Amino acid sequence: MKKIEAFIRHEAFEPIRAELLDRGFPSLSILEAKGSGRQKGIVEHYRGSTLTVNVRPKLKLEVVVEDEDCQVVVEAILRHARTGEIGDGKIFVLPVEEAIRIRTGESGHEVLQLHDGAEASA
Amino acid sequence: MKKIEAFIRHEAFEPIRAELLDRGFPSLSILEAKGSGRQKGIVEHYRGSTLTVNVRPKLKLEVVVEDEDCQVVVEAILRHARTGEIGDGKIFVLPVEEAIRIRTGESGHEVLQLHDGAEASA
Amino acid sequence: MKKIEAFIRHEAFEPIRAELLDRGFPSLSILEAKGSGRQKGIVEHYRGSTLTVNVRPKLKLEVVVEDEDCQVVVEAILRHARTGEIGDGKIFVLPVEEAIRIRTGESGHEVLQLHDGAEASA
Amino acid sequence: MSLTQTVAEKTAELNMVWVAVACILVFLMQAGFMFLEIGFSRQKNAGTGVAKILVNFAICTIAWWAVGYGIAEGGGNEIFGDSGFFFHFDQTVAGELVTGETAMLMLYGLAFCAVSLAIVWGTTLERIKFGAYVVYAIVFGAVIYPLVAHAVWGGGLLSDIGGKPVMDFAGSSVVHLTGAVGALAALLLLGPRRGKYDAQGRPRAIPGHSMPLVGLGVIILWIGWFGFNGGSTFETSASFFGEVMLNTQLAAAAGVIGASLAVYLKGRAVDVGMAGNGAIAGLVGITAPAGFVEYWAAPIIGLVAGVLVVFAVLAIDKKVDDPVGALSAHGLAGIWGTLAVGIFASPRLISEGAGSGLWYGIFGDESLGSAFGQLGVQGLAVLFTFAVVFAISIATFFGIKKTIGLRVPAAEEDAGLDISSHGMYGYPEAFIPQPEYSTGLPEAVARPAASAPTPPRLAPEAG
Amino acid sequence: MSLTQTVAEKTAELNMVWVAVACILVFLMQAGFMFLEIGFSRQKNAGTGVAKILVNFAICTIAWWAVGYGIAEGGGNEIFGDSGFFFHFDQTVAGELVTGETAMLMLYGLAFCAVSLAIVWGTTLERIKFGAYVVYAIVFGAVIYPLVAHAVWGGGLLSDIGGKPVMDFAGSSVVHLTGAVGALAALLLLGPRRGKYDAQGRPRAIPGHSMPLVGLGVIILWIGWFGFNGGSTFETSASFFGEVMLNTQLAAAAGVIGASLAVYLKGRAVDVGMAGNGAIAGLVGITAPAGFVEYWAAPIIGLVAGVLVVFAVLAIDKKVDDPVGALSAHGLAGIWGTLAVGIFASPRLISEGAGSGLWYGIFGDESLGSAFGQLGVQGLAVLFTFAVVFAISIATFFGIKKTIGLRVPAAEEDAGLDISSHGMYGYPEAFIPQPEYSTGLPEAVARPAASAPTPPRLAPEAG
Amino acid sequence: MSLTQTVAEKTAELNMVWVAVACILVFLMQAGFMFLEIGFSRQKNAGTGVAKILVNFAICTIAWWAVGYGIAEGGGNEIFGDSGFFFHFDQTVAGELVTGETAMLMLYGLAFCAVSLAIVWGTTLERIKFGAYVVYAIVFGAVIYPLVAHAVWGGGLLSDIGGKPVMDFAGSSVVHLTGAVGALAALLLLGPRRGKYDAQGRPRAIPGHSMPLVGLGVIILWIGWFGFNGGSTFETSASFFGEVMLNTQLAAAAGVIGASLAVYLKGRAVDVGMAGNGAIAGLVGITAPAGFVEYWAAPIIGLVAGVLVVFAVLAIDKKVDDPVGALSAHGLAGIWGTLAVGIFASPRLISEGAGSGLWYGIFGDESLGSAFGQLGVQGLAVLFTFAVVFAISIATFFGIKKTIGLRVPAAEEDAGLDISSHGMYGYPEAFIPQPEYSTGLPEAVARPAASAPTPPRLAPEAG
Ligand SMILES: Nc1ncnc2c1ncn2[C@@H]1O[C@H](COP(=O)(O)OP(=O)(O)O)[C@@H](O)[C@H]1O
Ligand SMILES: Nc1ncnc2c1ncn2[C@@H]1O[C@H](COP(=O)(O)OP(=O)(O)O)[C@@H](O)[C@H]1O
Ligand SMILES: Nc1ncnc2c1ncn2[C@@H]1O[C@H](COP(=O)(O)OP(=O)(O)O)[C@@H](O)[C@H]1O
Repeated sequence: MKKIEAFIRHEAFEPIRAELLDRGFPSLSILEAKGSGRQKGIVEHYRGSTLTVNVRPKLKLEVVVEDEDCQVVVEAILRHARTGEIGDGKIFVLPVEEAIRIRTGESGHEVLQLHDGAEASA
Repeated sequence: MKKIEAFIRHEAFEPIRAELLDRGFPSLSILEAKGSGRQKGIVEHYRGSTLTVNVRPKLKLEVVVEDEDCQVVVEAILRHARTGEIGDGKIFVLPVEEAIRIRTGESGHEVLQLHDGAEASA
Repeated sequence: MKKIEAFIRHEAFEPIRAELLDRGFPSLSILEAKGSGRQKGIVEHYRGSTLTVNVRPKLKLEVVVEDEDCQVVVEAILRHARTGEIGDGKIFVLPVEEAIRIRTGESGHEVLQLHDGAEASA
Repeated sequence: MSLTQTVAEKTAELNMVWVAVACILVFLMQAGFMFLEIGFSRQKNAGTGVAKILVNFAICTIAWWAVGYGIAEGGGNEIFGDSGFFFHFDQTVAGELVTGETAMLMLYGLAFCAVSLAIVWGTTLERIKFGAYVVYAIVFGAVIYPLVAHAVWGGGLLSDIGGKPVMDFAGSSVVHLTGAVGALAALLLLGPRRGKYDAQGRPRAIPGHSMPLVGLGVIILWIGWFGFNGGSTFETSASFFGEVMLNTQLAAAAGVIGASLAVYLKGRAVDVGMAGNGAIAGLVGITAPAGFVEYWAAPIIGLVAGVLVVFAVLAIDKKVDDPVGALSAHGLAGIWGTLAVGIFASPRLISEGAGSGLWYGIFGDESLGSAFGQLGVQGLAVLFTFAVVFAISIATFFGIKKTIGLRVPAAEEDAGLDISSHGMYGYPEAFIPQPEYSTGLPEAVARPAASAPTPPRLAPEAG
Repeated sequence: MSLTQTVAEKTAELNMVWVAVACILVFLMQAGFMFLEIGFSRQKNAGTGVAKILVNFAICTIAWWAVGYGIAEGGGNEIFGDSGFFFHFDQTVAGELVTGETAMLMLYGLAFCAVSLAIVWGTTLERIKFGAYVVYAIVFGAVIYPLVAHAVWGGGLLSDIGGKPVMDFAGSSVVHLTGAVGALAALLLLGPRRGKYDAQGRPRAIPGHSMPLVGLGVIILWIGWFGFNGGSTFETSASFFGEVMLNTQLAAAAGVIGASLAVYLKGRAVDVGMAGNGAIAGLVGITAPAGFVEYWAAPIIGLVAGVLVVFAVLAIDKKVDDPVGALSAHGLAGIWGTLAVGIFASPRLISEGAGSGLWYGIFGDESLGSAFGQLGVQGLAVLFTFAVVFAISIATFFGIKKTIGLRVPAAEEDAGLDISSHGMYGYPEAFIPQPEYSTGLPEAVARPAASAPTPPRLAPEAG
Repeated sequence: MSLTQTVAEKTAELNMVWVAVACILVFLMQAGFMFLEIGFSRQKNAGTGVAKILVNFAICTIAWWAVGYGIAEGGGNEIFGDSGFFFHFDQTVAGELVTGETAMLMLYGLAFCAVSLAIVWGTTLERIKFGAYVVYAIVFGAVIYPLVAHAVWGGGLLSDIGGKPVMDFAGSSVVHLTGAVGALAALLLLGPRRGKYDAQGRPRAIPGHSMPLVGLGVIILWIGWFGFNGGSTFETSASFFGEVMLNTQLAAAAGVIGASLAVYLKGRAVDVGMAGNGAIAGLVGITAPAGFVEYWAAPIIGLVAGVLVVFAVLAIDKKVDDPVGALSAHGLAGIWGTLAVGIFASPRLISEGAGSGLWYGIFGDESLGSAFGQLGVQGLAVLFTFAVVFAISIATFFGIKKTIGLRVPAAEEDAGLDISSHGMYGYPEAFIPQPEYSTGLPEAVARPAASAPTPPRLAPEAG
């Protein structure tokens, strides 16, 4: 299993979520983050003085999937998060050893997403 | 060493924290997250229009422990976070290669938690 | 590649960021977290009653770097985050399997930071 | 028109201008209660406070216009007035034809009724059903407050007890105690907020979400009180309102000092909410005596009220859950204020037939017997108010409980009243760190979201 | 000085004290609009609302002093007044020498003009360029509002239509409809906020960020209205202001009830913003009739306005993006209020020469013909106001659009007006979960940060 | 009673009704300062602003009642009054028996004193010890403000300088400069907030947390100023208050325009806080001249004040840390306002014995010598106020520093005053992104938490 962590722009999330849902990956999490990279900070103005903010708001997206689904998710993210401008973000892939669904206690990669067929219904 | 990442309901945190503390795992971190999974979003109403919110607030719990303690922590989480309703969340286990206590600079799994005896006192 | 996750005090971030930038590691992310460890919670007072808050606000710093750079980053964190008081935080190192720059789609460790020479310029 | 007549008319108009100013200030107190309560609520219950005040104020207005005013001020017998219903032009109220002046005074009466109603809800925050406001507001505006107001100010039972009138200048008892007793009745049937008491029954602090909003509420109430007390002169003779206003300010100040000091000595912290409660308590305390006592007595009355409120809040919190301290700040301070008249009422200021305060009986030349008699009369007003308001209120809330229900389900309480009763958070953009709420309003009502139909795979039954 | 003269002077001063109180209350309404709009905006646009109100109020003041007051109240012809410009001592306005009284009334007129202007911006939130405020405020304060005010209240065209005057007591049409028409003109040229409509053109809710601030705005406006309507008596005779204020309160209350009920029946939720809109609509509705109708008519007028506003907001939202509901609450309710005079105006209260309301023609002894005539006159006022205000406003906004531009670039809209137009978030410490803004103000302007020079490696060109 | 007598009495009452209205408005300004300061503070210091205002207002009230009023208005000699202490009925103040009117005027005086005190704290935000408020408020309310008020308005030193009185209509100098000088004294002993200056001494912006609250503060202050200036007529003759109010509005408007324009030209952004400071500066500037100048002069005075405040804030920020700009908006604008009287005072409006403004000496027929003389007198008032207030204030703050301490420890400053001085955050639910605070109140005081005893293993000594 893999954990995909992506730092993206806020506005990219909704299309990514919609596509992942469509492709059978409804399960994901987001966290508010701030980051720096090549993107410059911005200069705020207050009562005539300035203030440089070096980190910019980003959304951190976390999706855990089976190894073979990793590529699909990465591609979905790339498709919607890329504007071509500095600040689009990064994707990292980390190994995951175990996954457990709290509601049922079952573990293994079948708990991860819905795409493996049987589960999806009204 | 393992890192246990769990997405749980907010109300589950306090009992989990209390039990982990009791069992000698006082060290943990939480982050505000939002997630989607099987749980439906909710429909908000505003001035006669509706708004579907597709991600629900969750708490992300992070605990790093020695390999052999992993099970204890997972069980504590399962015990308190399970309501049996959709939306209880997931637990993921990731490998950790190194752990360092900033205060002292010492590293290795002895920095992780208190349970290995000697440390605990008033 | 390694992911360095550090739970630090808020006030430590700015010097760490500055040093990492100087040393060619401009890319990093932060998230608001709360944690418990050896540090006690604080007791708040409200209308004559008390309230114990068991988790304290921390900043979670995430930096992904090449294996060989790991040490430099850890040292930078240690240098600025250590006050010697309880509550200084912890550093964890996790393995990372892949890294992709969303803007260009390129992957591999050359996307991580700037320090590998050619990239840095005005 | 003769000059004498003109002067008489202009005098009446000057009086009414003053009452109009006072009336507007008392209306403003609705905002004070709104923010006091919102500030003392968690952020998941911030929006409902707005809707509550608006709807209550509205219903109370119509109930007072249709029925309440008539009962309160429509002459009649010792129990209720019998004219002035559906207040209109060409109507005779208590024997007098309705004029612009009558309208102004009727509106001023409404302002008091609405304040009293607003006090009721202080104990009920964060768990009451919205429908309860609607029902109780009708009963309160049409019957409960009017009965009490009639008894004391409308020529009813308490305006002459063995020759002595109850002295309640602006309503420590009529307005504040009445509200607090309604609050008590509601609280007894509602029970505490979830999580307020632990397994061992020990109280836990549930901090409100915004002290700045509490501060806004307190200062608006404080300012409004100059209309509340100052306007209760109903006229401007000898600029007596100036005396009343000065008493009001002195007591409020002493209330803040008393409460801040008490809470600081207990816990080394100047609790923001308690300082605010101290101001309110001082103001409630001086409400009955404002026009009957000398300046030196005002800070004493306020100081006692301020200290009292701190200990009362702490004591009450051990047993029942009163998030804003309404029982203490309006109830106990209201009782204290009503009795304080019996202690400090100055011979030069008392109503016709009334006895001076005990003080003047003990340290002055006034009759001690008459003073005790007056104190007894003041005590009677407290008992009467308590009995009447409690009886009708508990019956009303019981009826609500048995019919539409008084308290929201636990899941709605956890999620907050904003999302569950109003369909939207009060701060929609806040990252609400709260127990989640599994659904918005009933599915039937929720029209499909505009952005995209909820995909079938996400349905709970899946897998 | 003779006593008669003294009494006359004191009478005039009493009137002016009342107007002064009313004026201050109407000024306070600026805070009401500020918070209504801030609350209905997302938090990334919270600070601009403050700057907007301050700058608008300021410009409007100077424009009114220099030009507007003269056009509105400076006598002159049927179209515009011709004296009183750069209002000063020793000046003759409409044939009378300027006095303290004139100054007071001039200031009161300004308060109305500023309210009308504040209404305009309700439709433009979260996307308009700051410069647009500056330009339009000048035109509005100097020309647009004064023309309308002159027509109805300044002895202009509408003060005598075939012998019948338009009856608009405090400005349902002159103030509120005028503002709403300006708002419509701005909206048509601006278009909706990004994301308001989906690909299929279906509206999406864009919730404002703070219902408590909306509540603050509503209750301040409500309170201010007692000055708005009550002060429009301009004097205190027979305490008639009391009647006006009671009508105002009854309509506001009924407005809340109407809107809350309507929105609850539609969606099982008492929408907080809608309850507030109901109050405003009720108040706007009673603004024209306040001094012309009996008490029983006021709740009817308010109730209709309250229900109307809910359906109007829903209908309008389908096509155009009006974040605060200004078109409904001020526009449609303003029209309704103006026409309601023609329906409910009581024979005992109408202006000289005017016809009673239809009601009295149908159910009473009044001439039905005259009643219809009056209704027609009221309708004419609506049409006239619409035409004049729309024409000048659309021209002005078009001019702005073609020159300095009317709308901010998409990136600035996404990032929020606070950071892009004012250089700083309205809540600088909030973790802003919003699309990022790639830069603050133009580089040239941004001086290097104090803490440390931006290191070269971070530059975008790098790598 | 004769009709003449009745008219005289009613005239007096009408005056007092006007003063009462004004007094309530000036009291409301406490809320204005509260929100201005809260908005300009970081959210970790939001709650303390509430407690501060309540406690200050309270202490100032008691100090004024007991001592201050007597010193200010109790007749006596050129330095201080000597009657009216512990203000009470049957007392003779400055030779007159106390009446309702006296009470009203005494209360109005208190309102001014409380405003002046509120100004002091603007420079001290986010680092001062709560105890300092308590001590200084006593000294200020009992001695400092009363001495200055006595000198100018109480028949003291400055009411006759070689035959010429200082003209300070409502207190540009007496109230605003006094407050600002106290603020300067406090600031000099306190030093800047941690992090305000970098290693090289360059200032860093420390943005306040809520521009909407700043906006609320500004608009409340603006509204309150109509009571501040308008009520300083003390009576209603010739509706002169109307002239004063119009001047006030014109200057405030020009202040906003001046400041907004200046800050926009400097940085392409209409800084929200600066626009607000501009309004305040305009109002402070017109406070002394309000009743002495013609309408045309008011916008000039306001505009200068508005521009001045921007440059002053920028310049002062380089050296000392004044978070709300009190030194600029109240101090420099106060000086400007006091001097502006000497420039623009109109011959028809000046006090008896006073000289007209320079303007009328240069462009008119007035004596240039007398004009210069008056300007000198105005300058003397500035110097006198500065000297007296600074001397006593710095001594008081020095005493505080040496005894209970003036500034909180660094750890408490970092954690915020809310949690460290009041035991609880002002927004308890906010995720406070701030340096952590290792402990709440002293352990000894903190009773064990209700929910669960702190487990021993968590103790710091562990491991
Ligand atoms: N090596 C890294 N470690 C942690 N976070 C990173 C790393 N690189 C990028 N990020 C995150 O991604 C965001 C965008 O990165 P940036 O380098 O500005 O984009 P680009 O890929 O266009 O150069 C940053 O703000 C940061 O949150
Ligand atoms: N594969 C996943 N990757 C990341 N987060 C997940 C994943 N699965 C679940 N989550 C998190 O867990 C929460 C609960 O998951 P959900 O699937 O709704 O619960 P259930 O286990 O009852 O089906 C989600 O809101 C999300 O935050
Ligand atoms: N094992 C762990 N797992 C997750 N988070 C941890 C762990 N240990 C420490 N932390 C984080 O680090 C913070 C500081 O840890 P603490 O143990 O109090 O410091 P110290 O190293 O001084 O003992 C905690 O508040 C928590 O957020």
